[in-house]
Amino acid sequence: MCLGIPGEIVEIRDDDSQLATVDVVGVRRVINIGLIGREALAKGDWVLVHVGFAMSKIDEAEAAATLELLSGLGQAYTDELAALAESDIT
Amino acid sequence: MCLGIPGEIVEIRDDDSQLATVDVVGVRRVINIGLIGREALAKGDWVLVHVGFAMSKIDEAEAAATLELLSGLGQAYTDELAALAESDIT
Amino acid sequence: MTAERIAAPAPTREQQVLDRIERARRRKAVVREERITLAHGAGGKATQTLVEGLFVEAFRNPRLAPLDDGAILPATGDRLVLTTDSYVVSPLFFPGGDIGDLAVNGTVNDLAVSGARPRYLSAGFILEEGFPVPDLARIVASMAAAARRAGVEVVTGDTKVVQRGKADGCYINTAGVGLLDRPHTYTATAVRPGDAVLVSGPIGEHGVTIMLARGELDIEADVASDTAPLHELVATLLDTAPGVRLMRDATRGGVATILNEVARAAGVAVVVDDAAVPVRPAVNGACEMLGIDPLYVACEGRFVAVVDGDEAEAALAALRGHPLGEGAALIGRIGADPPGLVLLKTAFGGTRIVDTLVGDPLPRIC
Amino acid sequence: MTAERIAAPAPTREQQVLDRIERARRRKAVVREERITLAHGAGGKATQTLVEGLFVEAFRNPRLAPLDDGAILPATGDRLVLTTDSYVVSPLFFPGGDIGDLAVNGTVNDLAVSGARPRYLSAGFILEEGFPVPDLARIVASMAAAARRAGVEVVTGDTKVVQRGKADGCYINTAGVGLLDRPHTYTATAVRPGDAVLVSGPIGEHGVTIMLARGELDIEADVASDTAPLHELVATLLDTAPGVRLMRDATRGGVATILNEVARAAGVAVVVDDAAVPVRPAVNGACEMLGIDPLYVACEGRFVAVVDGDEAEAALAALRGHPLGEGAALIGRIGADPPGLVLLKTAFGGTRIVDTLVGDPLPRIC
Amino acid sequence: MRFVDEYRDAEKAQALATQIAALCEPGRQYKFMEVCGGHTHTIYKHGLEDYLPESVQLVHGPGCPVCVIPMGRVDDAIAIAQRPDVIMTTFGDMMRVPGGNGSFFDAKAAGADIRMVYSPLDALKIARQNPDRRVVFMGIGFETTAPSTAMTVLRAAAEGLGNFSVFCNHVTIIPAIKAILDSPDLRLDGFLGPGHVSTVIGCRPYEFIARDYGKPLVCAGFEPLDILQSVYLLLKQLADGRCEVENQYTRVVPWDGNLRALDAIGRVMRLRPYFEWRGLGFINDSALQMRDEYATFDAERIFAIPGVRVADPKSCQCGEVLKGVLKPWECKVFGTACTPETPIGTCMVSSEGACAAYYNFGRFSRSRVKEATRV
Amino acid sequence: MRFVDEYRDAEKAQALATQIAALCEPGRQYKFMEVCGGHTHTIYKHGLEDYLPESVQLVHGPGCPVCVIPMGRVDDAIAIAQRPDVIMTTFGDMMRVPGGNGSFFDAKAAGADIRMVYSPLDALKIARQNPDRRVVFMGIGFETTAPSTAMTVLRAAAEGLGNFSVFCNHVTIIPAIKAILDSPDLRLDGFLGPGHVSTVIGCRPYEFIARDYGKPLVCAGFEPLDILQSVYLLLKQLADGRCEVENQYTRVVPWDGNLRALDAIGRVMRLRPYFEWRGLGFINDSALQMRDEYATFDAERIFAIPGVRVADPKSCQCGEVLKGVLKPWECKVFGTACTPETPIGTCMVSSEGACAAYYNFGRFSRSRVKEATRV
Ligand code: SF4
Ligand code: SF4
Ligand SMILES: [Mg+2]
Ligand SMILES: [Mg+2]
Ligand SMILES: [Mg+2]
Ligand SMILES: [Mg+2]
Ligand SMILES: [Mg+2]
Ligand SMILES: [Mg+2]
Ligand SMILES: [Mg+2]
Ligand SMILES: [Mg+2]
Ligand SMILES: [Mg+2]
Ligand SMILES: [Mg+2]
Repeated sequence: MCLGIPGEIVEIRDDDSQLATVDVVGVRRVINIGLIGREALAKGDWVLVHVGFAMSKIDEAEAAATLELLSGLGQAYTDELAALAESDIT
Repeated sequence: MCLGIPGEIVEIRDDDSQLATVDVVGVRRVINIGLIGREALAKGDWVLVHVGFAMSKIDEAEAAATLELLSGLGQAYTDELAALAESDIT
Repeated sequence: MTAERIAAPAPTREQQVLDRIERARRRKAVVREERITLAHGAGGKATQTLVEGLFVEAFRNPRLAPLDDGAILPATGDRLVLTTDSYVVSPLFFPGGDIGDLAVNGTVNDLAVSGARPRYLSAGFILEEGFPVPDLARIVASMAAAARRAGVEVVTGDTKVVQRGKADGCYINTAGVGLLDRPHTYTATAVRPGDAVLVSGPIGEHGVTIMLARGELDIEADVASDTAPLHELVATLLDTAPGVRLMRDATRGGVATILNEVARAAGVAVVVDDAAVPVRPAVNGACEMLGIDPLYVACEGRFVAVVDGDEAEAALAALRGHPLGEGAALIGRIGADPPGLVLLKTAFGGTRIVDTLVGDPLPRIC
Repeated sequence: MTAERIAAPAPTREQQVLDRIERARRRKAVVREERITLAHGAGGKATQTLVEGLFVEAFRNPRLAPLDDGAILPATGDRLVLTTDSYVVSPLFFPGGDIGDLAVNGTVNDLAVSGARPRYLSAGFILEEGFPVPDLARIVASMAAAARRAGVEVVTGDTKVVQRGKADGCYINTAGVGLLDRPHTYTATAVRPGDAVLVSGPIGEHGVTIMLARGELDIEADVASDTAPLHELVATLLDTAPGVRLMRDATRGGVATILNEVARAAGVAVVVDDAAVPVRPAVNGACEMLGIDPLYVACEGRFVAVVDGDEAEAALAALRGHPLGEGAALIGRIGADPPGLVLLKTAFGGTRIVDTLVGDPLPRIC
Repeated sequence: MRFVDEYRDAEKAQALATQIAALCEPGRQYKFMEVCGGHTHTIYKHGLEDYLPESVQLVHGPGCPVCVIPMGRVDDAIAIAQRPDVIMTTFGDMMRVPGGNGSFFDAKAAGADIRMVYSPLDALKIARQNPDRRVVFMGIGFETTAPSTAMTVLRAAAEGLGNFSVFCNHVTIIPAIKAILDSPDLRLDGFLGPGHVSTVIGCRPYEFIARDYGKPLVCAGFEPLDILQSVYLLLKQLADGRCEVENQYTRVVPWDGNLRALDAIGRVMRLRPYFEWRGLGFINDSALQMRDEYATFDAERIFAIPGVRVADPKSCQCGEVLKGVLKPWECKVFGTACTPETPIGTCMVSSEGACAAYYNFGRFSRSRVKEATRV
Repeated sequence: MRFVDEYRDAEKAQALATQIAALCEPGRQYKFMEVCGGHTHTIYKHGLEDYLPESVQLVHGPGCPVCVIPMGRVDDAIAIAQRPDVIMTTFGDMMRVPGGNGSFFDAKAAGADIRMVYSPLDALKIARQNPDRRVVFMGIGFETTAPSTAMTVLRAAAEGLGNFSVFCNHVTIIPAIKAILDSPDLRLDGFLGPGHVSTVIGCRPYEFIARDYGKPLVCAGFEPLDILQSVYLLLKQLADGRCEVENQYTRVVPWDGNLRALDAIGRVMRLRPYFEWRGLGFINDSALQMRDEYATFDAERIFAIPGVRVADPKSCQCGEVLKGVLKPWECKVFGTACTPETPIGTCMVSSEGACAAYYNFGRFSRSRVKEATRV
């Protein structure tokens, strides 16, 4: 449930409206950042957007770590494939 | 000004609504007869209708008299024509 | 039994369910909704159901059936006529007809008065969200009946649904294609002094019917729309009177507007004899009551024809010999001067101009 | 000087005034009103002024000029295609186009994908009382420009005006007549297993543009409608690939709906490779944001073609050689089983069904 | 149609025409004013002038209620109509009348909710059906129409209908006739009296015209024979040296009028001290306004109206036409700048307006027509 | 798209699939419930099951906020929407959900003013633009969406916007999971936790699942690799003999959730003592209602709603599907009487509903597809 989409903060309003503009591959929308707080956000940050609100700040380090783990699994798989090829059971 | 059209009373409402139905060559409309009064009207009477109100009862005797007068003028004209023909001035 | 046959795996329970579903999906489309929703115009399943369950069903013909982007039509002869009209009449149903037969007859008539044999129609529906499906079914049925009567086929169509409050129930556009076999071109510039002006029947019945059917005027009268397909009547006329210059169906703006168009286009005077113009008593009564002139009131089953003066009587007889032309009349003549004007010899013996109207004829008090 | 000439009475002062008036009336019609009123649809002077001052002016061509009930068209060849669509787009003006060029291109495209040479259009306007005349002029100008670009003529038309609140500014119906010279009939039932599925360019741009242009979603993106006439691109394709089975312009319902129509009509499986479907990043971004699938989003300048598998590469090259087909792609193949279904090989490597949508794609939160 | 067709008989008209011609003194010009726009309409619609000798000229008077509404009042009405809570109702006749900034039709196109009614009672019905809206009826017309407005207000009051009101623009005919009689540039030989107004006010109010101004008046019906006969009666008075008020329209007009109707007017309305007439300027005691007792039904009091006087366009000569001083075609803008599509003056709007009637029905010269209709 | 495309990589998926297959004990069947409808959507949309061995089965849970709305609440919302003074606003997802007497779409077609919004803030904008109408926002969704509704109410209160209110149908995920765990007919090996709900509530609330019920839970993201990795993590726990709450979706979900969001919910809403869930019946403390302090923004108190409980249709087996007891196609009416065009149950409406997802995306058997996609 709850469609969420990552967007990059490209502008934060300078007033107390708690509004910011996010960019999703060139598509822009003004969203409310009140659930995170202006002070916790900067231009270039990525947030998860749901029904016009930023729900959480995307943790880029964690994202990279997850991907690395996945690549690791992939590496293991590739190694296995290589091992398989080498084993030459035919 | 003030388009008025003769219509025949074909029904008078039995209540105090002051409404009646008039017929103009088969075309019917409910009109208000409050400016004449229900008591002064009967089915078969003709009234002059203006903006949905009966403005006056049409006096059939007077209508006939006017027409007779016009026919009289016509007769005078016909007589004159006849006289002209008889005089044979050619 | 071969080994292969035995090897074919028995369908799983899931596959049995799926097969049952596919069978269900192949069943004839039936519109189950009571009202039109935006989904019916969105191009998806609801649209498909509406088209297959209602339109194709009613208009059934081989050219429509493929439901491709356009209908392919055999074209014999070397000239076509194309015409279009949108129908936005309110109310949609009225004494004598509904928007459905109007949308067929109106376009058939434009083809007919162009001298063409009406053959194919397109139908474009603009429906308002919430429009009752039974009303649509009734309209479509009467289109189909009118098409059969006129010998035309509805070969292609389109349906759009707009938000509630962005239409008035149902608007229909029909475009018509007719085949023009006759060598003549019937056009206003062919009209010349000495020609006769005929009308194919009593005028104003459609317009008065609609005005009264709206109910706002609280006037009741025994009138019904004259909507009818005129192609046969036109053919009868053309077969009899080769000197027909022009025909026009007397729709919006009525007979008066057509005569003005003729006078202007041909640079002639049109002289009409008011006493000769056929108007039914109830139409006359309603017009007197509302202060409007029947000459400007729309018909949907009458046309004006300008014919060679020498053929006027024969033309009139031909029209009167057809059930739809029983009330035809010779209503005037074409003169040279004053060019561009329509003159009316009043029943009273006077003369006046009959000009093009500025707007709709409005009920008036003065 | 003859006696007769001398005897001709000098015109009275009244007659001089009247002559001046007649001259004034013969002047070119100019629409002076700022807004459309009911009078513009009533068939009288205002209608006449609108037709002559705006429509005839913009669409100027000899077949339209007589303003008769129908337009007479020379018909060469022996098969025609007739198609119709109503255009009810909101907003009327949007990045990349407006309802005017849409109404021309859309109908031109239905003719083109039927294999016909688009030639003649009818135009039926339904205008809302109060509609700004400058907006109408702009729409008509862009229709005229689109017609010129597509090589078609608007030869007949109709204008209705409805009460304020009974339309959404301006609706347009166009019907189109095309001449079918090619011997083939392009229809869904011609599709068979082994055929290839092509799309002529990136999808969903029109639909996303309209959704965003409404302003309700507060989303901004650098997208523009793809509205364009496809007849040349289609001709290029047909000249190259005689094995074209079917073409469809991917309007309402998008590519997915067309593929389902094909699968159903031909009783085949359509297998699409998601990764091969061209979608511009901004369209993709907007679709992700709204939770909708670009496969269901309307295009107005793209078509789907099913061609003999052996001709797929040649067909693709032909499309890509034309400016409107630069983004063309081979997106799938026709299979035999499961019949009637569209399957998508996802970019992720999985498989799923792509079914016909029930209604409009709705923005969703979950 | 009974009481109509009999009075459209061409044969009788021919006979009357002969009698009329016989009554005309050779060399003398006669100029009669038909007060009422209804007469103007009949004259043109039936081509009645074809029956009159050149020496008898009919000039068109001020009796078209639409033609005399000043531009400022139209603007006021539109200002009320533009309020989102208001449904404005009026007769079809008013729809095209230009104010300083367009007509009702224009205002409607621009979004105002304006509806045509056939009767003020229809406006009442709309008020009942739309309890959440305020329904205003724009009352126009002379004494013929004022009673129906008054009856409608009485009915609304009896029903306690709080969302109905009247924007009262009813006018009275006598002060207008008097203004014309007092106008210095006038030469008239007599009047065709307004038949339908007279069903309400009777014939007595005209007596001062014969008595004080020495002009005969014949209260005339609206069919073409009525008018021809009335012309005949006027010529007869002149020939006989009489100067009286006569009633040609006896089948409909009682000499004393309609007391119930006068009473209805009197209960709901009272005279305005002054009122502006299009082209004629301000005339004292020439219009009606709502009585204080019916203030809650008076749109003029309920709504803030601009109430600004808008000067007639410079080129407009409606005043001269309304007074019968100019023939319509003598106005400088007639038929060129001022046409029924683009009316400058109100006389070009109503089908009873002298200019519209002439433009729509009479716009060709007599001699050419004789030619044309012979085909 | 960043943070999206990386997690849709087919090569990595293949590698994960191999690892997953390797973790499966031969002969053992695994059944994991994805709590969240978003996961269901991803699974079908990307054809994710093609990467799973036959022995791993994903069952669809109750986490589709649209699917769990009982019919009576839909009827209540429509009753409010049908008032002429009301503009009802809601997410597109709600439009087709059937109540006892049709859906929002049907009510709209029949005349109710119902508008789709992308954000509750858009409803607020509509309220500002229509001061004479009463604008109601139908709030649906789990803890992910409730904070945005709460923030919107706070904003409306700050602006003093008197014509805005919320028809609150927000639900809470934990009681629903507990209800499923307590259901006697269930056999599950673990849970994919709802990633986006967890951005708000964090991962701690799931600890009782591992602790008290002995089922592992992995809080999972919404891209296909997220789900595959989460399945891998679940299998790994089982293989390792662990039973924990793990967070796969660390890039988005903080272990402790979003305190500001929880605070916003707490200020505006409080737990309902009980609430009916479609198919699951009444569950205690499972939904949110407006606090007394915000009574003037509570549509339930402002408008009289029927509040009648409508029994699910007899043939509807949504409850079993929501509990993961039945596969969609095992419901007796699936695909015949119940289709996306004519949904009987709510699971057929939302694109996250298990039945709709299976019908729209998955309606063919695995073996035939292998054939088909080979062309
Ligand atoms: S032509 Fe126009 S401006 Fe002149 S008097 Fe007539 S209505 Fe008035
Ligand atoms: S098929 Fe329909 S009724 Fe059955 S479980 Fe699914 S949604 Fe519910
Ligand atoms: Mg198409
Ligand atoms: Mg036409
Ligand atoms: Mg027509
Ligand atoms: Mg179409
Ligand atoms: Mg026609
Ligand atoms: Mg089409
Ligand atoms: Mg099309
Ligand atoms: Mg037309
Ligand atoms: Mg005349
Ligand atoms: Mg799948």
